[in-house]
Amino acid sequence: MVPGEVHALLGENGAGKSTLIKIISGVYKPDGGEMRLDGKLVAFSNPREAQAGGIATIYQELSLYPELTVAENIFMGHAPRRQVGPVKVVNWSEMTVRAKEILASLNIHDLDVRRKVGSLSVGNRQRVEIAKALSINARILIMDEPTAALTEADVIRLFEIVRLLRQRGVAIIYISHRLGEVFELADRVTVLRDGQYVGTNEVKDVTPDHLISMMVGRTIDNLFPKLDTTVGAPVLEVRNLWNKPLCRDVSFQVRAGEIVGLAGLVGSGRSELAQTIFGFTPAQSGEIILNGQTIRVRNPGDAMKHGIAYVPEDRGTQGLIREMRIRENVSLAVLKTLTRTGFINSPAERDLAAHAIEQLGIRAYSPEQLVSKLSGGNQQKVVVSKWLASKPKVLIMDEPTRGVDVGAKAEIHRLISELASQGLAILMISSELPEVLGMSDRVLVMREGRIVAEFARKDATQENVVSAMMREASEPNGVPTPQGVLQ
Amino acid sequence: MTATASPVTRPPVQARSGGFLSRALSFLFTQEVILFLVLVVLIVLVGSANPRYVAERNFINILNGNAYIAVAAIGMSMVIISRNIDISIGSLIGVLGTLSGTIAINGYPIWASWLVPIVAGALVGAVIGFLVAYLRIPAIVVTLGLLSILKGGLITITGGAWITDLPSDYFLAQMKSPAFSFLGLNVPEIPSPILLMIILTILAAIWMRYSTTGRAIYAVGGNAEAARLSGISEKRIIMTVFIINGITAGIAAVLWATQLSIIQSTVPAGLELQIITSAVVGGVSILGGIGTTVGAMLAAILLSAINSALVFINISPYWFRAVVGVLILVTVLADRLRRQRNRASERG
Amino acid sequence: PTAAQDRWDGADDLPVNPLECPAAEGAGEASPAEMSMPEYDGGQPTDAPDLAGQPIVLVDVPKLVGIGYFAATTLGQQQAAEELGNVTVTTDAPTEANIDDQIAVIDNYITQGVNGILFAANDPVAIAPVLTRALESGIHVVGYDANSEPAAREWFVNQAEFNGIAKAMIDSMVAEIGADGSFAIVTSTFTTPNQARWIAEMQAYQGKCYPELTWLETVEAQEDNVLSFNQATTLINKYGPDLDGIFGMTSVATPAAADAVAQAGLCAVDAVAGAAGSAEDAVAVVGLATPNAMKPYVTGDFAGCVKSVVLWNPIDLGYAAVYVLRAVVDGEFAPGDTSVMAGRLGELQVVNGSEVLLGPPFIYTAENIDGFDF
Amino acid sequence: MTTIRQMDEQNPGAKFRRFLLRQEIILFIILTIAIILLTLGSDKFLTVDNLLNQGRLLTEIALVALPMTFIIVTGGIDLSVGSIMGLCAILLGYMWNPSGPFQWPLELAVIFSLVVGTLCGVINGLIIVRIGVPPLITTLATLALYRGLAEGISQARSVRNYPESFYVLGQGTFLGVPTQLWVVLIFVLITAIVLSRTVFGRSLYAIGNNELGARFSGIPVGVYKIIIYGFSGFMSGMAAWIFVSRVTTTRSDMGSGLELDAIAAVVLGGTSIFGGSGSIIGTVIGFVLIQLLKNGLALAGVTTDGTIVVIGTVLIFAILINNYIQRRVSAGK
Ligand SMILES: Nc1ncnc2c1ncn2[C@@H]1O[C@H](COP(=O)(O)OP(=O)(O)OP(=O)(O)O)[C@@H](O)[C@H]1O
Ligand SMILES: Nc1ncnc2c1ncn2[C@@H]1O[C@H](COP(=O)(O)OP(=O)(O)OP(=O)(O)O)[C@@H](O)[C@H]1O
Ligand SMILES: [Mg+2]
Ligand SMILES: [Mg+2]
Repeated sequence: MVPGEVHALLGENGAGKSTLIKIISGVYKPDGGEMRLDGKLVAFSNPREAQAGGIATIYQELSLYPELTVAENIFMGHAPRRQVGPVKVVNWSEMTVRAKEILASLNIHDLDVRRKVGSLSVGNRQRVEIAKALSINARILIMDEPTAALTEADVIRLFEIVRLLRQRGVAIIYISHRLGEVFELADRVTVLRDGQYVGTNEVKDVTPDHLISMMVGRTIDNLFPKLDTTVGAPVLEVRNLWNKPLCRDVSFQVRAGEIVGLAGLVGSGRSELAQTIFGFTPAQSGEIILNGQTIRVRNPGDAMKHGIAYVPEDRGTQGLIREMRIRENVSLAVLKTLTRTGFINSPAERDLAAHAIEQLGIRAYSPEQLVSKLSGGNQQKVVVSKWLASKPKVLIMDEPTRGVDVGAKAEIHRLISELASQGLAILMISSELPEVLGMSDRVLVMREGRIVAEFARKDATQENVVSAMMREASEPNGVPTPQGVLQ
Repeated sequence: MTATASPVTRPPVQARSGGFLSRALSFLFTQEVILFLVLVVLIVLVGSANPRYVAERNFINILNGNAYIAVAAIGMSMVIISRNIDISIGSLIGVLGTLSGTIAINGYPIWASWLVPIVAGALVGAVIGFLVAYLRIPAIVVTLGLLSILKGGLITITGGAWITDLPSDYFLAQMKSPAFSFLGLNVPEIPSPILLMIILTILAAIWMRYSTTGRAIYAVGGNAEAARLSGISEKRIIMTVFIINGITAGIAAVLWATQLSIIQSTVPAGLELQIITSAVVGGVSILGGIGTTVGAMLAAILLSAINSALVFINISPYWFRAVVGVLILVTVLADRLRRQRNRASERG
Repeated sequence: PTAAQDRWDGADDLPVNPLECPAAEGAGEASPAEMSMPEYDGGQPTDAPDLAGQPIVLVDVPKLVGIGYFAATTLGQQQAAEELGNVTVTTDAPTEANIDDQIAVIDNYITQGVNGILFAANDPVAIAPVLTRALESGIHVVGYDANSEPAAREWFVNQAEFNGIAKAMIDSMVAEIGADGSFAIVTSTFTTPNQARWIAEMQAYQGKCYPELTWLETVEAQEDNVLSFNQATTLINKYGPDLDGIFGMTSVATPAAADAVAQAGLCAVDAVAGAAGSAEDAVAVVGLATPNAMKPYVTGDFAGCVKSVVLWNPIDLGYAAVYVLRAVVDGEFAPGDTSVMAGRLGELQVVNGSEVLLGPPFIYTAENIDGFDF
Repeated sequence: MTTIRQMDEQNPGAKFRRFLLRQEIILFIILTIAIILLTLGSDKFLTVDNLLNQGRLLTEIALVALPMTFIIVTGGIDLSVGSIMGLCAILLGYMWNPSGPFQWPLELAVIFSLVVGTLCGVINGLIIVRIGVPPLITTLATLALYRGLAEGISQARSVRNYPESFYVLGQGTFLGVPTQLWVVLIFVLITAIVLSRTVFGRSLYAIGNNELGARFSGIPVGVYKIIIYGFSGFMSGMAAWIFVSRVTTTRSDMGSGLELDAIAAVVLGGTSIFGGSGSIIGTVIGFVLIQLLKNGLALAGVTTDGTIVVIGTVLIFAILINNYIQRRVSAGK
């Protein structure tokens, strides 16, 4: 690594990228080998030493304190201090000011540094995570999939920051599954496979296909294998759905065999909408209609009974029971169908899990493996397979490929297409615009809790969608109507 | 304002979201302020029913007689904030109090009988901390075991013999301190338990808010994994927290032992529940990461004031505990509703 | 009595039998109960081995271990065992006065196979099944301090009859606060049988002899001295000058109540360096307690705070219990007998069918208290 | 990857080793060692009579420890069990009391007290689920409340002189085994099967590991929690019924301290206090071990205070050993 370099680290899910950076930043101890910083041999036995050595890390799994404020989260462990008599005490006012400065340098002005992190959306938490790493004044900044939870606009901002840091001479290790980002940002790229070093190249010397074959050992011809399907009758229809604050008078429909993409900025209310339909946060008013019949959805159980499945956006806290086995996770949503008079049918459960592992190519040595021991991408595959097992009529997927490597991504995309062609109605929420554009038959755009635009596949261009996402809310109907009183 | 608030108000930086008014309002409804208001309401109501309740002496007595619980609740709230618990604390106080008395009647200097229990408490705390932090046994398990060990061990060793004939200068808790007279204030002499309680609470509150270790306790309780990644040594923090808890237990034990001319060398029954209840009613979240020592102290005072008030307003003692249970429940529910309201307003 | 219940006096609702008032003394002492001596109503062990004159192993299960009172009864038992030479006694009991645990302790000793069990029951009825089991296993059972249902044991060594204690308590209180004073009570818990009985008898005796006494209220304080202190302090603050006396119903509550009075500066005599209030405000403390715990308030630093402490001698109580059990084993004491020899205590009378009476309660005062050490 | 998997399945030695190192097996070994030592300590210990008699004494703790396992598996705790037991005992006597205000038939009084016990548990559950108060705080408050109700209702009066037939449950035998031991056995079987084999049991583990994830999987988390707290209340009522039948009287202080004994049994049985793992078998070993220690040590001449010191030490060391071995096992994987 040289100062001012952006060095990308690539590899499939489970290739060992996160593990490598955790070794570098002192979380794990290496079994052997050596590490040099400024030519000097170093060995960090804990993260504090690494931080003192100027290495700041943004980990893949968010690591924040939900009950503490944004400012405290940013400065935990190295709060600005002030001398009072003989002792040094935490300087709260400076902390607030500096937190604001850091956020401002990231062009973030809408985040109150005294809010509790627990009340923030995933996207905002990711921003806090970045600010936290920047607060260390690092010489080496390691970012493990920082953009996985970000929307385009945030990604652009983040890139600006990265470039800024590069100019300041900070060396950056950048992990991402989005190849585009690598080509846009990185100077050099290293590929890992199964924990082994495969090779390092100058970015200008390689092509995406070349990188993919280095990572996967083969080439992938189509990342968005969209099948043409015949779109049938409406399966899911939503009318005037209200669930304040982030679901305002939403109406749309999804037809059999159709993939509807839902785009929007962070916090535009897409997840909220999905969770309302799924009954996690039941609607305050409005109708959910399934196959022509109005249904009542008061909790996820109701939704599942009617054949609605939801792949949540945060696999760690929402999608998986990480301390349980793959088998137990895959069957969790369909246990009722796997029972004989209330008892779990173990052979059927094992078959289901084995099938899931095979179908999605989950890298695990056995269905009995704990999910927490899988790499991030493989965990994501487990969530997807869990909901596929429920054989839904409507599948809502919230960021289905977050943190998934290209190979698996193509896999999941192909699966989505296949499911649609089998007549499933799919609502896909994604912050990755190419994914939305590449996979959807129709694109809906959400902003501030409302659906503000709808594009057919042929009209859905990057510019159209982005401008609908970003447009200032200036229409007269931006004022909430008293429709909330309805019901 | 967040639950990490402490008596020291934060710098008044104007917030982008939420006006000054809502901020002021949310400060008004921190757990500490609520507890204080409940206390005031209680005093006014009971005082108007029976004016002797508000007599200065009664109040001093209530505080004096229960200060040891409040002192122990300081350490306990730190333990709970770090997402641990100590259910052996009642037994520990019994053992340390007996230790203190034993030292005093065996001709050692009085200061030793006050100091040794505190040091011994710190040592026991270190042992608990070691078992929890390094051998990774959950704190509830360690202290459940320790509770039995201390309780049984105390009786095995003392045979239940009371300690009497204590030297007359031993009774720390009965001494009054002219602490404020040098400030030229016309404050009556304050009994030392109350003074200690106030000083320790303030010190702890400041330490929890302004020291990096104090902040790290919140971090470890809030998200231990994240704390580790921020370079905070979880093990060291857990050790620290239990050692402090041992120290406050030692101080509480000395206050407990020096209150009366007899030391009953047994474990005060149910004391651990009183202390834990004080901490949680004081707003310390059992899930870690939230709470203040001031709240814990206020809750300890409130609970003892309630106990005394029930006698004053002639509630049948047969129904005492039911009333106390309802009151705890009401306090906790009120706190819950407040938090839900706050969350709703944060979202809206 | 319903009126009493309104004051939450902590009394039980069994029949009472108040003694004669002091004025009528002389005629009263020959208790009429003795005339119509009821039949023996205790139980008998089944197939108890004949161990007359042989060494026996006894276990003593008091209500709890860890309080001075039962440390004293244990001491008495050891003295008796030493004198007799052929008795071994071990004391074992729960660390809290808890009937569940007490049953388990006794149960284990039945299995272990001791020759005799001495007990002080936490609950007279709940303990009966396990004691019956002991009798059925051929183990001799003798109670002291706190009785069980008669059929579940052979004899009960009664430290002093309930009405006797009640009389001594009320008389001592009246001597200090006059026949028209008002008092409150600090007891352990309302469910403790002995205390409830005493309070009931006190009530009956007061109603009969001193109707002008005002009965304020009874508070619970477990067997915890700090809690007792706090409760006594609360009473003092609540009633102010309206409170003339406090009864301590346990050996824990009485010294704590005395401490509360002393720390409030309400001792009757100004032996306490000028701290005593006027006689008007003073609060008298009368109660059941061991002498050592009360010396500071009777003759020590706070001399005069407490004038009279009512108690039998718990050492003698434990001592007598062991002698009674030995006599039963040796066949020297059987149903129908009217007295039993108990070593240095001499001959003890049988009352109420199957109870051995230790004697009248003893009242410790400044004159005699220093002669006792327990 | 496939190679590891095959190796794993084909190597019976490894499989056996894993079986040996399972939590319950280790506990069982500890129990066996304890039994051997206690047998050496007293020849009265390992006799059928003594062991059956111990079965009688452990009934109440066993009955509340079973639902406590469910609750702790979900990451909760129930401190109010002892107080519910006290309240149920009092109600049983109070409603039946032939000289009391109600004078109900005994059967009705028993059913009523069981219903109230269940209701107390359901109230705990409702406060926890609907209002979101953490279980520890909720049950700390109801610990005081339910005990207070028991004291208030009883006014310190006890009820005794039940008909002889009532004592069968607490003092009788069936097929030579104490009646209540059969009750324990039945509930052990039911709870063990429910926890390990059913959807309900699996869901409890899921809730304990990740409640949010469980909710997103469509598990009716709130309903399940209310059910288990209700069940806990019901079992406290059962314990009260059996206890009253055993000791033939009611007192408002019955069952005080029961919660810590039950929790100790569950925790000793290897159930993680943080939720997500544990088993009924473990809990059974836990309460059996505690009871046998109490009994065996007493028979060997150790007094009660010494015994509780030993039990506290065993608790810490059992968990320590288990933790150590489990960590080695998972590191070896
Ligand atoms: N806590 C753990 N314990 C044991 N093995 C683990 C653990 N975490 C990950 N692994 C294994 O280590 C390997 C490397 O995982 P790692 O998380 O480094 O992958 P990654 O390259 O970051 O993948 P992704 O792109 O999915 O994040 C994987 O095979 C995974 O199963
Ligand atoms: N501007 C905001 N101010 C306050 N809270 C917000 C804001 N935006 C989002 N939130 C919170 O974040 C949560 C996440 O919103 P939601 O997940 O529905 O949005 P999203 O479009 O899916 O965005 P994301 O990409 O972050 O998931 C909401 O429930 C809301 O509480
Ligand atoms: Mg990774
Ligand atoms: Mg979202």
